[in-house]
Formats: sequence, structure tokens, C-alpha cells
Amino acid sequence: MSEFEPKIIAFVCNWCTYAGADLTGTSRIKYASNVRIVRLPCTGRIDFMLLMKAFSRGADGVIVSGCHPNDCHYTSGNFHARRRWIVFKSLLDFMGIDVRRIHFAWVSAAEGAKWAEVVNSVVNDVRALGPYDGYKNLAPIAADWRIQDAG
Amino acid sequence: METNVYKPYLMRIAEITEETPDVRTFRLEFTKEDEAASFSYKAGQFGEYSVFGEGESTFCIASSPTRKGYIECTFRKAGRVTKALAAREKGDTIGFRGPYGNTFPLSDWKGKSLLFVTGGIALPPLRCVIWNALDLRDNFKDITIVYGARSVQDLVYKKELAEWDARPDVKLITTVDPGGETTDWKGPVGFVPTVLEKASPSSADSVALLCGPPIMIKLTLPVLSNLGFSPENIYTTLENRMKCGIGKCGRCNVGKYFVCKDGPVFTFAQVNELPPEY
Amino acid sequence: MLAKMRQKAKDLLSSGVVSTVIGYGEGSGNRVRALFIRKPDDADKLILDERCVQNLAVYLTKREVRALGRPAVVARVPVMRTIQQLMFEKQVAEGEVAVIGISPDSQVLDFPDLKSMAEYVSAIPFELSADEKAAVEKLEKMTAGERWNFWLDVLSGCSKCYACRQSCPLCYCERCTVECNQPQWVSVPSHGLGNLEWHIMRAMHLAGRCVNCGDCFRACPLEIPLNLLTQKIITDIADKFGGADEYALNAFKPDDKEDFIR
Amino acid sequence: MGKKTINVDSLGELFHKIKSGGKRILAPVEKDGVILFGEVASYPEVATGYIQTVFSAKEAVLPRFEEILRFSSEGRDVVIEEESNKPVPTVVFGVRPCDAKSLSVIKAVFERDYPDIFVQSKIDSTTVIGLSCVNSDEYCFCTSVGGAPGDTAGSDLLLTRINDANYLAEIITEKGESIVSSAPELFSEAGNVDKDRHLAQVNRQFDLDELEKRLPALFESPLWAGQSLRCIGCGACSFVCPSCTCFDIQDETDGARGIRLRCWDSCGFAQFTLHTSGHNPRGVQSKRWRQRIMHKFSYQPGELGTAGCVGCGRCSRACPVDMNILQHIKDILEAR
Repeated sequence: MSEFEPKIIAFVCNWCTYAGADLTGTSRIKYASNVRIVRLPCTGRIDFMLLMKAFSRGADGVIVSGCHPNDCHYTSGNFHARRRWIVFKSLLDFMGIDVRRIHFAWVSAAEGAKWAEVVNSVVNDVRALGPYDGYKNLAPIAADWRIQDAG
Repeated sequence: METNVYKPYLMRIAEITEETPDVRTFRLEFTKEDEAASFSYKAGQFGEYSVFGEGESTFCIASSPTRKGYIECTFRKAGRVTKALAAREKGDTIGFRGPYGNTFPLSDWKGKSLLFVTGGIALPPLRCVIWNALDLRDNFKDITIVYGARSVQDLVYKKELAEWDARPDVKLITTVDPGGETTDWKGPVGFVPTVLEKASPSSADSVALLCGPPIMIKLTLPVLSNLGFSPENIYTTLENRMKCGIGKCGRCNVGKYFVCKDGPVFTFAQVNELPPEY
Repeated sequence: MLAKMRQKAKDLLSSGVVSTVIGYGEGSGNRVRALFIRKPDDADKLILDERCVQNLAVYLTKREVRALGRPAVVARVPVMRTIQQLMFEKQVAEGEVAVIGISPDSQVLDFPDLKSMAEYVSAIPFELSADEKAAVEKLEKMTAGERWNFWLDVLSGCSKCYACRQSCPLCYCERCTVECNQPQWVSVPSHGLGNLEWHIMRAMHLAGRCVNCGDCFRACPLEIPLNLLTQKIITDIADKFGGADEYALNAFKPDDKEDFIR
Repeated sequence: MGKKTINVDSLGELFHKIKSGGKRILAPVEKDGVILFGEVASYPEVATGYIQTVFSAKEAVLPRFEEILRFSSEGRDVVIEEESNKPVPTVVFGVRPCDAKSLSVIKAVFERDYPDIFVQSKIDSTTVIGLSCVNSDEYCFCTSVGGAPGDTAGSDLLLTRINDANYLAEIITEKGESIVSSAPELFSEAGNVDKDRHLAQVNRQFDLDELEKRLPALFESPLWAGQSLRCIGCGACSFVCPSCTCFDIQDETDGARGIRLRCWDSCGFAQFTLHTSGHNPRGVQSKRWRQRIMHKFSYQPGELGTAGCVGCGRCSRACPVDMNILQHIKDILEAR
């Protein structure tokens, strides 16, 4: 069996991290290809439901990233988001959900190198953790097909 | 052998007609020949159409049972399933369960005149009856159709309306609401009840089929009554939210009647006895 | 105090200030139930004892109750907090509701308006009881794996009857996220995933809003301790943001502390 | 078909025999102070001393969710696969006579017109070992809806505790007979037993036929709004009800593959009848409450020949706001 390659979904804001990730590419910095980026207007728009959906749809890890504090395009979206993440992460931990698979970062439009570093470290961490079947297999269909596929 | 009543036929989309920006008609063909051969239905019946992975949606069979080998359905993009359905392309596979429900008693109407009064997206259930009657034209006397929509753009089956209009054995009046006409609109402008009153078709030896939005129904009924139609001779189809289509899921009932099983076709004599739950 | 509450209800009704008094009355068995008193004479049916804990603010946003006209509501501290939150969320406006306040030591309180009720209730510290704190801490001390198994186990019985949601006065949305199907955010069937998603969502949507009245837990036919989730959030908000905000997730401080964002 | 007795101490052995015969056993078990039907490995796990389980035995034949279709897409084609929903041979032990009776309501709903193989096959592969009631509470009213604490209807084998050591075992059907014949050594012939002496006393509180007769005329009555003012619109009453069968159908996918699930739904929910257009025929709670009562006591008697209520009282016990069905029915009968 080949080595497990984690699927990582990144929810990023349009103004900082998306531009930062763009810079990573234009700067020709190589980084793990396991990540799929979903661009949203602002971290304030990143509903916690999106993170849950990512896990139930098969993500093994999630990155949420946006503008540094005080740099929000909409002034305070990231401050609101930060409070929500504090509460949400703590709640997930309280429910025993593997919070080592959820990573939050501030990555500005100028931090192409930081984006690569964030993604690489998350991919490494999650690769070590293995697939997050515990979550998605809670759906009967996911569990069922997986058993079937295993033969 | 017992079969799974929730298992749909697999149907191929053979043709898509864009009726209005958000209304589409699909022609569906059976993917299995034996199913096509054994399938039959009657005017007025409906089915559950499914997009696999999204769910099922209920609408009538809009084509006539006299046309074999396919069924047609017309729907408006509104909810999860109809939006997904509208995104399907020619050649895609969707599901169909049916036919369900009761039917218009066409055979009882032999020798009578038929008056169709309908508005907007409520034409599809009557289109099935119209073609059925036209394909057996000798069985009926006059056929009159009064059809209205909010605007010219909202008229469905435009090609067929032209076809019916051209036929000498059909009297078609197509109207649009005031403000909904285009510069080249030649038909009448006005609401269905008013246009119907003006046309004043005879009720002698005639039945009326009335389908439309609640407000149109409410205002048209007195007109039909004045023309001499008794509630027993005015037919309609009711709609309620459905899931199973076979009288089990429990949501489409109007009083003790399930729209899916005891309907959808009712006369107004019956409707008048129903509690207001539709 | 019972006499005073009944008198107050009578006065409110006979003076025409309100058309309904929502209070507690005897129910079946040893239970109590919500009463909707329309006539001054019926005010004698009102009772008040330790069984009277349902959060009656749930009725303030119910369409058929609103149709009866202006209500007065018998309100212990959690109910008053709820009304305060409903005001903050623009669901109840000054003048729309009269409050027959009940203090923690069961005295009847007179409030000329909702503003004075809000001032009164804001002065009472909002914190979990010692038992509630202990229950939250007990879970916190477990390993993540133990907590996961704990929640899978207790939530496995959930049938999604939504008694928790319906009993909650702050779950007043006409269309709940669980009923939004484009996309289907939460799995509808009550399997493992559907139940987990539902309870995470419910708790998160109450974050910073929940007044810890306990009705969700009392309403649950299976007695699932789902209020542990909102209690955990209450603890976190107090610890991390210092509380005192009307709606903690509607606010922020530029220097909110966390230790996990890179 | 016959009356036997079985010693309390032999039930362990009976369970063992049933399990070794390849059947799973569902029985009331206690979990965190709540009594529910659950799968048991041996007799000592079975709870005792309760009036009712919170959820009924209906889950054995109508689970809260079940697969009714399985499909996968390949390009433009769709393949319908064999669904995985197959009945498991089951013995449900400790079913109250009211719950046993409810199986006939479920059966009637799912058999008529379009037979539902999923429910039917589960009913066929389920054996019901009923347990007569020796206790009742103020919420019980089985005798008012045609049942009784020792009613045999719906059970395949009905046990009644007749003394500290023994149960009377009434064999009602062939399925019951096969349970007894799987372990004949555990059963003895019953002599003359006055079963009624050992049953709970549940008094008849209203006239079911009279209720059915009165309801149609009360459709527009203001009493529905009065009764349901405190109803908060949850589905607890429907979900704990042994004879509520209304359901929803939901698709779930994993990539190109998917399943269609049938899951419990409730007429108490505002969304239950909501049209896509926004129109709702039962837009307020009073109309939904009326539907619940009408369906059970007016529509279903006409359609199925049986009321959709077995008097177990679960809805009243589970209701967070004390909507007491018995009291409401009595009030309906007094309405003029």
C-alpha cells in the first residue's frame, strides 16, 4: 500500500492569504500539493459549518487563514473570526474531535514563504496522524462503502 | 416477487425545452425496453422525479398517454431537487417513480365539450389532457382553452400554443396580465377570469378543467358558475408537499384524503367538502 | 409572594395593560405547565414553586401567542436574561412585553419597563453552579479519545426530535440551519454524523447567547446532557473574554488572547 | 394455541437458546437512568421495574433511518445497486401489549396499496415476546383505545408474571410456538391460572367510537388553538409514539455513490408540509396539533379500521410542555 497522502482543505480570505498563496506560486516556492484552497471574502465569513462539511466530505485536515490582526480589509472581520475560532476549537476539543487536524494562521499577501511553511507543516502533521476516518465514517454511507472497498 | 416501491425507473433525458428562463420541459425515455413496454398511465397522474444524490420532487406527467415511448415533465427551478434537475443535460439519467394518483375521467366525457382554464405553470397537468383529447378528437365536441400568464415571457409551451391556435378544431385564447405584454403581442391583455367571462363559452354538455394559482381559482370559480357550470363539472388538480407519493409519508393529506392517493384530481364538488388544508 | 404575583397578573389584565399573562399552573401528575391567562379571574390558577422552571420566554416569539396581544410573562432570572438577549437581538422591543419578575429568593419584582429589568438582571452574576462546573471539568480532564467516545455514546440515542431546539427561547429562527438544504449543511437522518453535526451546530449557534436555563436538557426525552456543550462555551467565554458582553460573539477585543494561531 | 408456564430462572436459558438459534434479541435495557430497547447478549441485562421504555419497540420494524435505495453514477449513467437493508432475524422481548398492538397499525400503513418490503420483511422476521403490565401510571389508557394490560394482540408469545417464580406463557402464533418448541424443557403446562388477577388495573376513560364520530365536525373548532398554545412544535411525541409512521426521504452521497434513506419525520414540525413556494397548508402549530389528533382518531380509523393510538401514554410522558393527550381527548369529547 502506498503512503497515505492527506487531503487538506484550506479556507482562506481573499485579501491576504489567497494573495499570499498566489505569491508562493509566483515566487516558485515548492510546497505540498495536498491542499485545496477555498477562497472566501474574509475570515469573518468562514462559517464553522464549512469546516465540519470538509471533514464529513473526506478532508483529513483543515487550514483556516486570513489577514493578520489590524490588517483586515473589512477592519474587524478577523477579530470576530478569532473569537469564533477560540470558542469553536475549544468546543470541538471538548467533544473529543481531533483538533490536531485544524490549523489556524495569519498569512499576509506578502508572506508567500509562510504559506508554504504552514501548508508543509500541516501536511506533515496530518500525514503522521493518518486518515480521519473516525469522523467521516459516522455517516452510514461512508462507513459502508469503505468496508466494501476494503473487500 | 415483491419489489421495492421506492425504486425508480432510470430515464434518459431525450430532449430539453427551455420554456421560460426558469421553466424547463424534459422528454424522458426509459433506459430499459421492458419497462418502456409495460409502462402505462392515464391523464392526470403524477410521479416522483429524482436526481440521485439530491432527492425526489413531485410533478405531473405533462405528456399525453396517447403518445407512447416517452413521458414529459415540466418544472420550475425552485428548490434543491428542481435546481439540480435543471442542471441536467440531454443524455443524462434521472429517476422516475410512478404513475401515482387518480385520473381525469376522460372516458366519461365522450361526446362532451371541454373547457380548459389555466394560468402560468399550471398548464402542464392540463396539457396532458389537452393532447389526450386532441389525439381522440372525435370523442369530444368543442375544445376551448383559456390560458393566461403574468407576461409573454412566462407563457409555457409556446410552440404548442401556436399549433393549437392554428387548429380549426380548437378555440385557444391566450392572455397576459396587464403590463406583461410585449410590443408585438396580439392577443388579449387581462386576467384569466375577465377574459373567460368575455369569451363566455357554453356550459351545455360541457366540463371545465381549472388549474392555476389560488387567487386565479378563487376569482374564476364564480365566472364558471355564472356560465352554468356546476361544481360537479369543474375539475382541478390539488398540490401538496409529498415525499413518498404512495400514501405513507403522511404530509400531503387534506383532511382524510391523501392528495397522492385519493387525488390529485378532484371536482369542485369534492373540493368544497374538503377542509382548507391545501 | 404567590398572592402578590396573582394580584399583579390580575391588575395587568384588568387594566388592559396586557391581554395575556404567561405563567405556570398545575399540570398532569406532579408536573406544572405553561398557562396563558386571559381573564383576571383566572389569575388564581397561577402557581409558583420550585417545579416552575420552564423558560416561558419561548412563547414570546411564537406566532399564535403574539396574536393574542401584548403578553406579560412570569420570569425568574434565566427568563429575564433571555428577554434581555431577545431585546438585544431585536426580537422583543421595549413596550411589547411586561415582566412579572421573580427574584432568586422568590420575591415578586416590579419593573416599570424592560430596561429596568435588564439593569436588574445584569447586576446578578452569570455563572455556572458548582455542580455544573464540576461536570464540565470532569469531561475536560478526560483524554480526547475518552471525550469522543463519551459524546458518540450519549448522542447515539438522539432521534432528532428537536425538543432541545423547540424548547429554547433563543432558537427562534423560522428556518433552522438544519432545514437549509441548498446545500444540506447538516445530515437530516439521526445517524452518528447527523447527530454530531446537529449538536455542534446547535451549541455554536447559541455561543454567547445561551442563558443556561437548562430547558434543552429538560426537554430531551432521553435526558442527553447536551447543555454541557453550551455550559462549556459559557465557561470559555467567561475565562477568555471576561463576559459582560450582551452577546460575546458579536463583539471582540483587539487583544483577545489565543495560543493556537500561527 | 396453548398456555404454559416458565420459571423466571429459566429465562436466561431461553435467551441462550434464542441466540444460539441465530436470532438477535432486543429488550428493554437501562442506560443512564433511561429505559430503551437495545440488543442484549444475555437475560441479566434486561431492565425490570419500569412502566414504559422511552422509545417504543417500533424501531425493530421501522428504524429511525434506513436505506431504501443505493445507487452510483458513472458518467451520465446511473446504476441502482442492491440496497443493504435486509432484515435481521429478531426476537423483541418485553414488549408491552400496547406496543405489540401498534405493530398492526404500522403493518396496515405499510401494507396497503403499495406494500413496503422493508417494513414487511422486518415484521415477518420479528418475533414478539410480550410482557403483560403489572403496573400502570396516570398516563396509561390502553383500555380506552381497545387494548388491555394483558392483551394478546400483536404478541407471538405473551408472558404474564403470576408469582415470584413464574410467568404464564400464552402461545399466540406459530412464531411463538417455535420459541417454545426451541426449548420445550423450560416450559411446563399451565394449570388453571386467573391471569387477570395479576394485571395492572387500567380504567376505561373515554369512548373511542364517540371520539371518531365527533371529530370531523370539530375541524374548525377553536379548541385546537387553545390546546396547542403551549405546544412548542417539537417531534418528541411522534418519535416516541409506537404507531406514528410518517417519514422523510433523504439522499446522502459519498462521491459518485449514494444512498436514499427513509427517516422519521413529525407532523408537529413546521417544515413538514411547507411547499417550496413558501405556502404552508398547516402553517401554525394549532393546525399541526389538530392533524395529529385527527390522523390518529379520525382518519386512520376510517382508512385502516384501527385508531392510530394504542394508549401507551409515551407522548404525554415525553412532552416537554405537558401536552397530555388523554386530558386533551377528554376535553375534545366535552366540547360542544
